[in-house]
Amino acid sequence: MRSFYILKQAIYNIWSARIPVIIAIITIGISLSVLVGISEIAYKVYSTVEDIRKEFEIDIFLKPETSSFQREIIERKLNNIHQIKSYKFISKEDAAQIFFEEFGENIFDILTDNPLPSSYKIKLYGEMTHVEIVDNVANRINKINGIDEIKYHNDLLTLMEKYFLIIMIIGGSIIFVLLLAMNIFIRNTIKLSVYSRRRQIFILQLLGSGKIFLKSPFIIEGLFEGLIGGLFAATILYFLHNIANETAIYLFNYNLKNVDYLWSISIAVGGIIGVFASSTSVNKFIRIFAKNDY
Amino acid sequence: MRSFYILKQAIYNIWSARIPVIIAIITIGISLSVLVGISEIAYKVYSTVEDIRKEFEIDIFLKPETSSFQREIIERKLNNIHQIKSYKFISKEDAAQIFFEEFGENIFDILTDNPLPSSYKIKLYGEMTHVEIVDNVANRINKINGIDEIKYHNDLLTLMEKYFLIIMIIGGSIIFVLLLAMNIFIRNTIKLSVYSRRRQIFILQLLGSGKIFLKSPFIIEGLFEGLIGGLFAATILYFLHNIANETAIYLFNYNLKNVDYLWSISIAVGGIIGVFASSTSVNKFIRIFAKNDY
Amino acid sequence: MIKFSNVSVDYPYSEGLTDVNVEFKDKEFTLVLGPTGSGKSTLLRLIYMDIYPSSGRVDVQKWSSKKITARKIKKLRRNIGIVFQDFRLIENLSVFENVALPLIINGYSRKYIKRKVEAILDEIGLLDSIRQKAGTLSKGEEQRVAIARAVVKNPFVILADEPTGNLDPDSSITVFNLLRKINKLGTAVIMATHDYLLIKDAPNRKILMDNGKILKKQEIEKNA
Amino acid sequence: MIKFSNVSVDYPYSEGLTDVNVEFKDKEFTLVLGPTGSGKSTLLRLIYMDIYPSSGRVDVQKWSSKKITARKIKKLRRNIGIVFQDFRLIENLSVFENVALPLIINGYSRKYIKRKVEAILDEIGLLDSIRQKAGTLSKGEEQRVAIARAVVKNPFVILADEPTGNLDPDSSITVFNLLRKINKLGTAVIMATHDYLLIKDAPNRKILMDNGKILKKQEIEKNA
Ligand SMILES: Nc1ncnc2c1ncn2[C@@H]1O[C@H](COP(=O)(O)OP(=O)(O)OP(=O)(O)O)[C@@H](O)[C@H]1O
Ligand SMILES: Nc1ncnc2c1ncn2[C@@H]1O[C@H](COP(=O)(O)OP(=O)(O)OP(=O)(O)O)[C@@H](O)[C@H]1O
Ligand SMILES: [Mg+2]
Ligand SMILES: [Mg+2]
Repeated sequence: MRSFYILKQAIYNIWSARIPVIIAIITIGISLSVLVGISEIAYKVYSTVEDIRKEFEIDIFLKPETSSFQREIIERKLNNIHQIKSYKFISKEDAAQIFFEEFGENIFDILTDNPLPSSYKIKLYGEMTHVEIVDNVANRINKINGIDEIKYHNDLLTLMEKYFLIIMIIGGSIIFVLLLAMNIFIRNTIKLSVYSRRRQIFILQLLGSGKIFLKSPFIIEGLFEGLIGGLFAATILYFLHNIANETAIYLFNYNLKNVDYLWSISIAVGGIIGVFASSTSVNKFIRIFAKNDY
Repeated sequence: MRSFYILKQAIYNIWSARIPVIIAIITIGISLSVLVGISEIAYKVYSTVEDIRKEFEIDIFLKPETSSFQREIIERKLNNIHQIKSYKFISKEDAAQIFFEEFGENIFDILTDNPLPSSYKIKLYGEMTHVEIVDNVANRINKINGIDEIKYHNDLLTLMEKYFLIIMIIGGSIIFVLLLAMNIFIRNTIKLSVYSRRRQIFILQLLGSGKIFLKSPFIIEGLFEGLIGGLFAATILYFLHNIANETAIYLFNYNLKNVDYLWSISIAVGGIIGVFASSTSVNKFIRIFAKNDY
Repeated sequence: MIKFSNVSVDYPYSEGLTDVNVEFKDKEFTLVLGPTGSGKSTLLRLIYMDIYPSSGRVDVQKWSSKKITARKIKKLRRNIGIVFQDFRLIENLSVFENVALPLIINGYSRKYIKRKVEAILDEIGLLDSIRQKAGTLSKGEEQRVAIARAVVKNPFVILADEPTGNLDPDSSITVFNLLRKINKLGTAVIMATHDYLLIKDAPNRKILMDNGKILKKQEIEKNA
Repeated sequence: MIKFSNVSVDYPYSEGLTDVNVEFKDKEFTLVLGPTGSGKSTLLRLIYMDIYPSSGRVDVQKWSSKKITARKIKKLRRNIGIVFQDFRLIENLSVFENVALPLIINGYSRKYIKRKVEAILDEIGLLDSIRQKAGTLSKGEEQRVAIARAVVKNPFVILADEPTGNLDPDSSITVFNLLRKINKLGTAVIMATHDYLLIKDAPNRKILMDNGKILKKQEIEKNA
């Protein structure tokens, strides 16, 4: 009977305050969609940058006449540079194979001799891919005997370093402000909804009802608002993603990845926030009501 | 006594509901800062594009041997092209002067003869600066005798046409959504604040109080929240602008213009919205309460 | 003059009012008696146009339930003093402010309000509590504040719904005498009550209600 | 057993309670009398720990005001039936739900609740209104619902604060008899009232309060 009453009361609360509830849902939906949307964009930017970092390589081309003994010395020296995570030897033949795979032409068809040098592909530890460190490493490599040429895309790194931090700071602060704002919005809505039923809460306390009994209808209400708000957010995001995708196709002929997981994320985050915001605000009010005689 | 009571009541309302009031102010402040900030950016983009449009020019270079009689014919034909707003003749001497001003070298120091052609600078009507129209005009001009070369930055126009609409649509829809959201947030806050005082409103109605008497405290409260929220928004914008400015200086060595007028705009918009939202929500509730016996 | 013509009020679970015809003359003191749920409050609520008749009409002075507007209800209520059965004080206002409210609404001067409110609170024995918040009063005190609020504005009629339900016998007599005094000065009073002891010997007109109807003289005698 | 030991309650504008010593035995029926504002409701509120004494202590069964916790207050209140002076029904719930609430809180089964609530509503004459929203009841009906809510859960004590203030004499007698019947079955009753007519001939223990103090026997006789 107790849980039946709680459920009934929750449904009644939601129904009798449909306008504020709808407002709360819209509030949650809009905030959540902005939040999840921006987080998604920030994550995309971040992971793209990380991908670039992870795949950052220094190519060292060896002089044509390098012997396998010299290579051993080179490798020993490479081992001594602790910023280097791994290196991979690419022989003249491997290089020809790669060339063939990339350009579809057999280099031996054109030339009698394989003109490609043997080389090392060097990967650094992720945290070492910064312009200055890379330059430093390159300098040290350059001093090794038998090395003909070093190639790496430092311009890309420079660009990333110049903008990445700024983008992350701006994105981060937007997310932070939105999290704060959304939390305030939801708690605000639920608080005032609890507040408007303070008389009822007060009476129930006088009848000796426990906290769970008092709080459950509001928590259910919060959960409901959060879930529906999340669903609403997911719908908004779905449309935004479609628009963004079509724009991307139109502009860059690039098809964005599927983001179906945003549905579950939005709804889950909405539900969690709904429960969290409602239970904490009810708590607060119960304590306040207990002090005054309403 | 009446206005004294109203004021006292408004102050009391604000004080006794300080937490929701502070929440409302923060809500208004954040929404307003985002709204005004984005409007400002959109306006900047728009006015930059319009400036570019306004200064869009077609340069027609005349063949060296063009006589003043031929020029008269050319001008008559230009007059016939109704997309053309104005044109300005630039003689060889003018061109040399401009060259001197721009490059600080006297052309006659290097060359004995002035190699610069005389030309026309043509301005089109603002609404005519679209890629296709411009191409069309250029074609018609090209058919005129005595014209050597036509130059205009169609690439810039193409770029603008490709992105401008998209940026404007996205910016516009963000502003629209935010306007909607902010309106909902504010009205929500004020509505629930009115709602929590419904008993008092109902009693005052039973005592025969008029609408002005009922509504004024809430409108004052809304005005207060809007103004302080606007002030808060202006402060946020001030800091954001400073950050943006320093970023701009750092990245492009470009100093953004002063935006002190945002202070007054934010506060004014906040105040207007506060009064508007509160008066309409009170109205609605008064009507609802009148139907039920609270 | 207040006149009910064939007034019925339909309620979903009970009688409400059925075909009531009654008149309250100016300056008259009328006692409305009847068991709980017989429709006394409903009768009074019709007078201040809190509810409208389902059929029939209620005329109060120049206003009629048939064609009154929100703006006119406001005027009507400014001329009626009401003691609600549940008092309806504004809890977070002081006793002074609660009693002053009708005068503030009617736009009186500050000085007049102060004088008037203090006089009535003195008469009703609450001058000591003048700064107390209404929400912290005892029920009997609340009831007396509600009465003070109703009489302070010199209305043409006072509707008192069970104004002594929470009062001890002495206070009840004080209130009843106050209402009679005001009535003598020319204000009509319609008072619903269960306090038969209080009104037993009162010479005033008595109306007996039962089940949404006003009993006729002969019915009363039969019941008694 | 309920015991007040040197209990005082300070209020900003009035006496509250001053140094009250009193005991209410189990299964005893006590009438608390006294003029409005004399501290009757304050006395009752101390028992269900709605307020705490400024000094002294109140002991209710095994619970003491000195060291009770929020969790224990909950348990205490589940064992007390309270008729509040202003009823405190939940307006948007039906009569049934309002009366059922204490049983729901105490975790009874659906069937038991239905049987119990219907029985008590029948006894008190409100079975017809069982589905009506509490907010639309007449004051006398509200009061009876409040009484039903207090007695439905078989508490060890019923605190009835002015339970007949809005009832006609007949209903008042019904309620009073109901309380006496429940008392006979073993429940203590403490009833604050102004209705001297109703209790005139009642054989129960009477406590007279004035100005925050409980008058002694001899004082009463002197006053009378
Ligand atoms: N808004 C409403 N909706 C449904 N029923 C109502 C409503 N208001 C009153 N009633 C019913 O109408 C009947 C008469 O109510 P009313 O308040 O007029 O009685 P009363 O004579 O004032 O009683 P009391 O002495 O208890 O105050 C009651 O049975 C009540 O339940
Ligand atoms: N929370 C409070 N704050 C200040 N004063 C209070 C508070 N509660 C009660 N009082 C005062 O204490 C006194 C006693 O109040 P109480 O409610 O106990 O009286 P009572 O005997 O129940 O009166 P009644 O018969 O009118 O119900 C009153 O004068 C009241 O104004
Ligand atoms: Mg009534
Ligand atoms: Mg009391």
